[in-house]
Amino acid sequence: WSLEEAAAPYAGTTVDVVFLLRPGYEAAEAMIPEFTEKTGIEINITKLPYENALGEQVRDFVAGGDLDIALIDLVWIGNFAENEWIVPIDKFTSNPDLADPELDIDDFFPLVLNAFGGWNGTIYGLPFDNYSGLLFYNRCMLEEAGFDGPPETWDAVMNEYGPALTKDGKYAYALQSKRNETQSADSFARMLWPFGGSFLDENFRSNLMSAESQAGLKFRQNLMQYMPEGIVSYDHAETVNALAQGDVAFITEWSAFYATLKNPETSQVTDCLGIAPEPMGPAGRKPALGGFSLAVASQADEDEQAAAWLFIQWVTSKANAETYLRKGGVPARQSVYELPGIAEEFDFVPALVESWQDGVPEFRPRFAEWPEITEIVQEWGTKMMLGEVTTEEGAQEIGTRMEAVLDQAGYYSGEKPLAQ
Amino acid sequence: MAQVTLEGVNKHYGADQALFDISLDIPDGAFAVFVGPSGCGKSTLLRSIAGLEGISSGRIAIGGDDVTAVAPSDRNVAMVFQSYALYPHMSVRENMDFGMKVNGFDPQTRAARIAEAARILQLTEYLDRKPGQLSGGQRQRVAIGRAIVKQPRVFLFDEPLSNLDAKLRIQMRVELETLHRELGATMIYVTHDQVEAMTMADVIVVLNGGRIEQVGAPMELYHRPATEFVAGFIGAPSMNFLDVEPGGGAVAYRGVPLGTRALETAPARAGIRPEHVALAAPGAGLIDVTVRVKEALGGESYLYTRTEAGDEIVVRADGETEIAPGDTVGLGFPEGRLHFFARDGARVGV
Amino acid sequence: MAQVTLEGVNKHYGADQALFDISLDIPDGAFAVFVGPSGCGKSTLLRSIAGLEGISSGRIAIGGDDVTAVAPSDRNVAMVFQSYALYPHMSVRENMDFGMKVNGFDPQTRAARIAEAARILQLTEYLDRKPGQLSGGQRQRVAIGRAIVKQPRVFLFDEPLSNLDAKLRIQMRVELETLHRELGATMIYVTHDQVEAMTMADVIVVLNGGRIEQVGAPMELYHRPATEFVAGFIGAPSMNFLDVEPGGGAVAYRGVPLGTRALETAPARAGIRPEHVALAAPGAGLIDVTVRVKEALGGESYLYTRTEAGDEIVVRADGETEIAPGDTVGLGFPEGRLHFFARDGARVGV
Amino acid sequence: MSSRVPKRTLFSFIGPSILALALVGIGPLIYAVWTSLHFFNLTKLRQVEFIGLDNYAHVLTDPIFWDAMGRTFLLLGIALPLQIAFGLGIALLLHQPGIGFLKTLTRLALVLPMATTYAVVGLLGQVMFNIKYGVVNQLLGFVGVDPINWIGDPANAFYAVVFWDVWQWTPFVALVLLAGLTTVPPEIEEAARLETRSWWKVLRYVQLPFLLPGLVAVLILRTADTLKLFDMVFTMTRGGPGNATEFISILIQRVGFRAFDQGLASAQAVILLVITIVLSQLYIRVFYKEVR
Amino acid sequence: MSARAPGQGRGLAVQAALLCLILIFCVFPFYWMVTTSLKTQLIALQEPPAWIFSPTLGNYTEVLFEDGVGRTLINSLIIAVSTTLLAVGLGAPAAYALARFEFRGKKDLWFWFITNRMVSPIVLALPFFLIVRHLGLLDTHLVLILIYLTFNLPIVIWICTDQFRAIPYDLDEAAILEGASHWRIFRSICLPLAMPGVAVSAIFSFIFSWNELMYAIVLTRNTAKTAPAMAVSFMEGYNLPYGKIMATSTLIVVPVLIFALIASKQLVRGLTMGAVK
Ligand SMILES: Nc1ncnc2c1ncn2[C@@H]1O[C@H](COP(=O)(O)OP(=O)(O)OP(=O)(O)O)[C@@H](O)[C@H]1O
Ligand SMILES: Nc1ncnc2c1ncn2[C@@H]1O[C@H](COP(=O)(O)OP(=O)(O)OP(=O)(O)O)[C@@H](O)[C@H]1O
Ligand SMILES: [Mg+2]
Ligand SMILES: [Mg+2]
Repeated sequence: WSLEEAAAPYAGTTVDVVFLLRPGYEAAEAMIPEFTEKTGIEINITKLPYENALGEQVRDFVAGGDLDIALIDLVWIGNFAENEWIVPIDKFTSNPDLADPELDIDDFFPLVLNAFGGWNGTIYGLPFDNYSGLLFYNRCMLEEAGFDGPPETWDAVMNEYGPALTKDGKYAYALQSKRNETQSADSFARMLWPFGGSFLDENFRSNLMSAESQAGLKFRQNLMQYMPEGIVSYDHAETVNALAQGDVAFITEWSAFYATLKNPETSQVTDCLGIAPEPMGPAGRKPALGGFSLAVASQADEDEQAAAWLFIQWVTSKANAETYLRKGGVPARQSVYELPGIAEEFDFVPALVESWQDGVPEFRPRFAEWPEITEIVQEWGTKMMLGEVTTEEGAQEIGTRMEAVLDQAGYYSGEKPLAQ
Repeated sequence: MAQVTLEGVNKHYGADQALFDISLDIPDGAFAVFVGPSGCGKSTLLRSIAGLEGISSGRIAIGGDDVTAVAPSDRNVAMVFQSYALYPHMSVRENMDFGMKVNGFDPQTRAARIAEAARILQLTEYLDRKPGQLSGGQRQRVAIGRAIVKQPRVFLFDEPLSNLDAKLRIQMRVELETLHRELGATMIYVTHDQVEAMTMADVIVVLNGGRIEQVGAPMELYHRPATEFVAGFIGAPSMNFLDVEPGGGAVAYRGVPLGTRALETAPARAGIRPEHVALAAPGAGLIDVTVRVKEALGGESYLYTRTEAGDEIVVRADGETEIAPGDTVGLGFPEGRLHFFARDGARVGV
Repeated sequence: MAQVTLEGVNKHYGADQALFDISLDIPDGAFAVFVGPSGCGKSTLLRSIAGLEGISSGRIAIGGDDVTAVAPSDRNVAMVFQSYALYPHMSVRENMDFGMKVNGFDPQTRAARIAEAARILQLTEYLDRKPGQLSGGQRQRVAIGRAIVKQPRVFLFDEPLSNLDAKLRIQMRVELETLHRELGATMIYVTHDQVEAMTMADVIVVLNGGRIEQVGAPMELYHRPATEFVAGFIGAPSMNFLDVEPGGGAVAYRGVPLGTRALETAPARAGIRPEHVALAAPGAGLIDVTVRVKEALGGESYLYTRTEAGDEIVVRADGETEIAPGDTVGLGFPEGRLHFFARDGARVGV
Repeated sequence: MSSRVPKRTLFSFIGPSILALALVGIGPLIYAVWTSLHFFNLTKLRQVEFIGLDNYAHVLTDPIFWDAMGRTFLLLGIALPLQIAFGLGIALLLHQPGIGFLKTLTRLALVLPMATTYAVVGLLGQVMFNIKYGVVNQLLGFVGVDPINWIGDPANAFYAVVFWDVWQWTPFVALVLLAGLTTVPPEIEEAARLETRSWWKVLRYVQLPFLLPGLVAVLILRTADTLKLFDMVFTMTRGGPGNATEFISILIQRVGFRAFDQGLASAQAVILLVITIVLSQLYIRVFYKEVR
Repeated sequence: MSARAPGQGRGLAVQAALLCLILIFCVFPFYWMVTTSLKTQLIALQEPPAWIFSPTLGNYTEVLFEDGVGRTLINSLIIAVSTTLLAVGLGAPAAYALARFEFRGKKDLWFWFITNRMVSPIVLALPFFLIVRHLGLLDTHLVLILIYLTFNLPIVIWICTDQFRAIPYDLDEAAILEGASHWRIFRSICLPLAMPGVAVSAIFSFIFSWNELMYAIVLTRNTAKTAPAMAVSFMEGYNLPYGKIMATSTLIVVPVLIFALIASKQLVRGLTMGAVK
């Protein structure tokens, strides 16, 4: 089997795909000429901001458009899969003409493959652009305050690091909480899980009123005293910048911001930058989990599907993982991180690898209803933080509205399996 | 052939009626002047002939063709608007050129006609100005120029010279008369100027309150006004009127017999023009009057006098007359100069 | 006290100059009339006094106060615009009311003044119409009404009666004179009408090409015009001019001596008004002329005659004269009636 | 003031516009009305069904919708008067004779706010109103005002939106009114200037009647546009914090494109359209009847 | 006016002051945008904000040469210019008809035109998308041009109708008598006189189509992608390269300014100068 041979029937086919404007995609883009040269398959990229990527793809699939590959954020997978807009990979892995013998599906971090590419036990997509929440910290500030390392637990953040580092207009910590996906994914969920809370219980009823969930939310509320004013208007940019400017001592952010924080053009703290896994809560580490997979779109015709698969398989392959990493992407291949020197060269690797060992795929539920639910969480989550409602009132509201959405979707009537 | 004929034209503005049953025949090549008090319907009539104003009933024909329903642009008339209606964004030249251009005249003709009109109207040095940079009289001349370059069958002028000074006015008058002769076009002219009306008109149409009072040649109107209104309207200063009653075999003013002729119908009022009243020494005339005001115009003077009964009589005197306000003078009314009118205003007698 | 004083006023429009060094003193309560050919700067001068037009240099004072930099509204002047400038969205009543309303007059006064003005101007029945529904003359009267209800110190009238018929015009003239007397306000009046100028003015200002030609009482201008321009401009039809040269002990026209007086400076032109030319039988006058055109105005006629040398002389004749075009008549020039002008236009002799 | 003309002439003038708008405008609108009568969720297209006026009933009884509506009208009620007041002032200032160069410059500058992409204005808002690195707080600091949490505090965020709306759209009002002022014949203004110095009276009695058409235009267009206001808020606050800036269009977008419930969103939009039309008619009745 | 109008001495100073204030108010955010575009991310987000810094053109080179903003600018230009021409070309005659002709249903027609402006694009976007996709016109200039007509035509029609109405009807009458057709009058007399209104509506039309985002995002992808869509596409949610966004925005504003510069000459003229008494 060789790529060239496998691709020979599809030379000249054009594969349409949506890319985001992020480092991982630039890395892939840089690799594409090589693929095209080998296969004669053209990759036609539409670059979209994250904000528009979902709407654009949904519209395209609804209208039976041109897209041959779906780019799937982990929270979209349920939606895409249930609408059968994407094709399970076994259609291709079972086809010897297309399946690369070296595919080695088990080399992907299982958590990542499962969360990004899998839905309800079926694998649809291969992890492509992968993130984990990490703790980025300003080593110099910490040392100055007498700490010899980053906080290991959220409890330490609250009781030791917080009070010690919040002074002179500087703050210990900043938690991006703007009212958009940031609020639900980065702020709300981040404090829910480590304290043992969750969005839903096993019956798909709201679990936000549980003692654990409430503990997490109250903790967040409490911790705001060590965060800059107006934290509810902080998006990633503001938070990363706060660390980059030396205004806060540490932040919990996506691994992807490593580049920003390491770049002297965008950061003043390159020399002091430290990276660690997110702090642990009573329930363990449970870091934020995010990322994208690529899956073959079912609306594509057979040739396009085959070509699309070949591309997905190639770009996420074990063989290309190092190139991808070096060009700025974050592959989800375990093998690449075991290569000698990689851990030293890329500071974030150890923390990342550790984060991907232990996490919850349903960090944010991944079913089709998430888009509706995240809107509810965003609204009431910020209201909570602003003190407009108590954590109980807010949780109650979110719970009621969330259940209404789920009810309408047919989970309670048994029409739908309780998958998230 | 551009005879203009109106038959029973009525015009309403909502509830108001501006024209009442106007029937009129202006022969081809004639110079007709519309006169009448402000608001009597002169502009409305002119605009109706141009087709700019739809008429409520009646019929209008130009050159024998019924144009009542014909579009204004197809009537081949040119009009000078009372409001000028110049195109503010076009220079004087372009203003004049526009009509010819849209009618596809060739450039030479256009240039020649504009040059000629500008010369006549003394606008040559203003050809490149915009209307906003012109004085009132200059604008008015541009409006005239726009009409004459078109050389239409019928010209409609709405007070075209009202903003010009006396000297220019006379020049323009002569130019328009020349134009009239040369082009042989029918011209209909609205004016408030007595001199213009009298000197230019072949026929004067006197309008009053939307109705025609009299149609006739200037001298006819002057000498034999058909109604008291016309008598008072034609001639400046206007005719003096005195209430009269039968007496002394003829008619008498407050007991003083005026003339000797008896009239079929007993007249209610006698009229005599200021220029026809004879001045005499006190007691030497028919009646004595006191001079209240004297208006000296240079070449002549007007005496505003009052009779004992309190009636006002205006008398034209010589420019050098020695008579002064406060003097008493005698007045004579030469019999041939008297006009008589019945109570309803109609002329009485010959 | 509303004496109007101008000192060295110049006004430029870009490269063009509309007013040249105008200095003028109009006494309090005077009735000044500006006359001059179209485009000579009358409106510009009026607008400068009103403050609507900034002047390029010079000084304007009203009632002794320098108002050169004072806003128009603070000059307490009222103006009747040549273009009327009525507020199109306001009824006639509101148009007149506006000035009083914004200046805080009480409602009774306002209503009373409007009623009075409407009566004078014969607008009572049009009070509730909008300007768009009025005839040209009616609009002009509204513009006058707007000025008079304000009872300002100084009135500025820009050809206020040009769109009115002769009869109404005379009535209006009298009304304005009455108003002038009653209010004692200073009035400045632009007109093209000789009669208006002669009869209404205390002082006439003759403008020509942006410059003052002469300032004086009407009769002074008529009898002793300072320049040939004034002589030709005042009086209608205008003065006849003949080229003359020294001869026969005095001055001579083509060898025919005119008068007997010798003049200090040798004049280049002689002038005589149509009304002063004496008609005589052929051969009985100074020169013989041929009548080309006769304009009969009723009360008088004008004869357009031509000398043998081809000069035109206009002669006023009786309204009933028998002389007809083509006739030859003799003309006499009474010596006291002759005006003489030097080559540069200045008056020569007494 | 107007005339009857042959149908052919009339149609040659007006037909192309009618055709263009009918072709481009009506189809999608009908489609939207159709969806509003259905359960129509983009991600659940298999469940599309006709549900009559259910969506409408849902919208009309939904407090969130009315909250957003109320907020939108509050914005309108604050921003529009400010825009009209400032816009009118600017238009009058530019209409006055005076320093020509400065006026030309200002006229050009007026275009800047409008010309700035609306979404970028929101981002600019984030930069300038940021509590930390925002220049607004810095400037306020110069005059001794403590840093204000503009975007993070619900009350302030609303006013930040008001500020930008006023900044961006006052020039629009100013230009429309300036065009209106050019329709006032100069000599009429002069006549009024002879009577009074007060610019207010000239404005009120002489210029206003000429401005009314423009003002009504501004009222209607600004109302419609405020009800549609989306880009700027979306990029600046995204409706937050809390729902302090969740205006009606943000809500509709959320329902239609985030939650993908096009049926509900269409119903909301149709109701919005009806409200806009009713309001516009009201404006016309109240202010425009004389002119028209 | 060559000489100052009287009573303006002090007024002039006040006017100058006010104009400067307006100028600053309008320009300051723009100024901040431009300077931000010349800053690196680090300086852009520095506290306190930097007024003096060493500017870099890096953002510009990046957006122009790497991200292809130039191409999107050209797309925007094609779309905005075409829309404006079309809107004015269709709208001005319609406005003239509404102002000058008498016909049944005039008011309703006028209102219907205006109503088009009121429809929220958020909801029309999807129907449009489906229809356009069906016609295979997705990602073409034509589609945006046509759709932008729906909200620009009403503006043009509105503003121009009022302008035409303000032109004295006498002028039309004079031209009718000269034998000019209605189209000729429209073109030679009324259109030039209505220029202030036409210019304003053209500026608006240009700006509205130039800055439109919702339809641009939904209906274009690559070929016809517009500059604003490009500008916001930098805000990918996880990172906000302010410098690049502001650089693109600055590039977006420049053509509008040029257009406005051309059009704004027309903004000032009095309509009826010397036309009628
Ligand atoms: N805005 C302007 N720009 C340039 N020239 C102008 C302007 N306004 C007037 N003029 C010129 O200034 C001169 C004087 O104009 P003005 O209106 O004062 O004349 P006028 O004496 O009132 O004439 P008329 O009797 O015809 O009304 C004219 O030659 C005119 O062309
Ligand atoms: N649009 C209109 N609506 C109502 N009445 C009108 C309208 N236009 C004119 N009128 C009235 O019709 C009558 C005749 O007007 P017209 O303009 O014909 O008068 P005119 O004889 O030209 O007067 P002037 O000599 O003052 O110009 C006037 O009484 C006028 O008020
Ligand atoms: Mg008239
Ligand atoms: Mg004048």
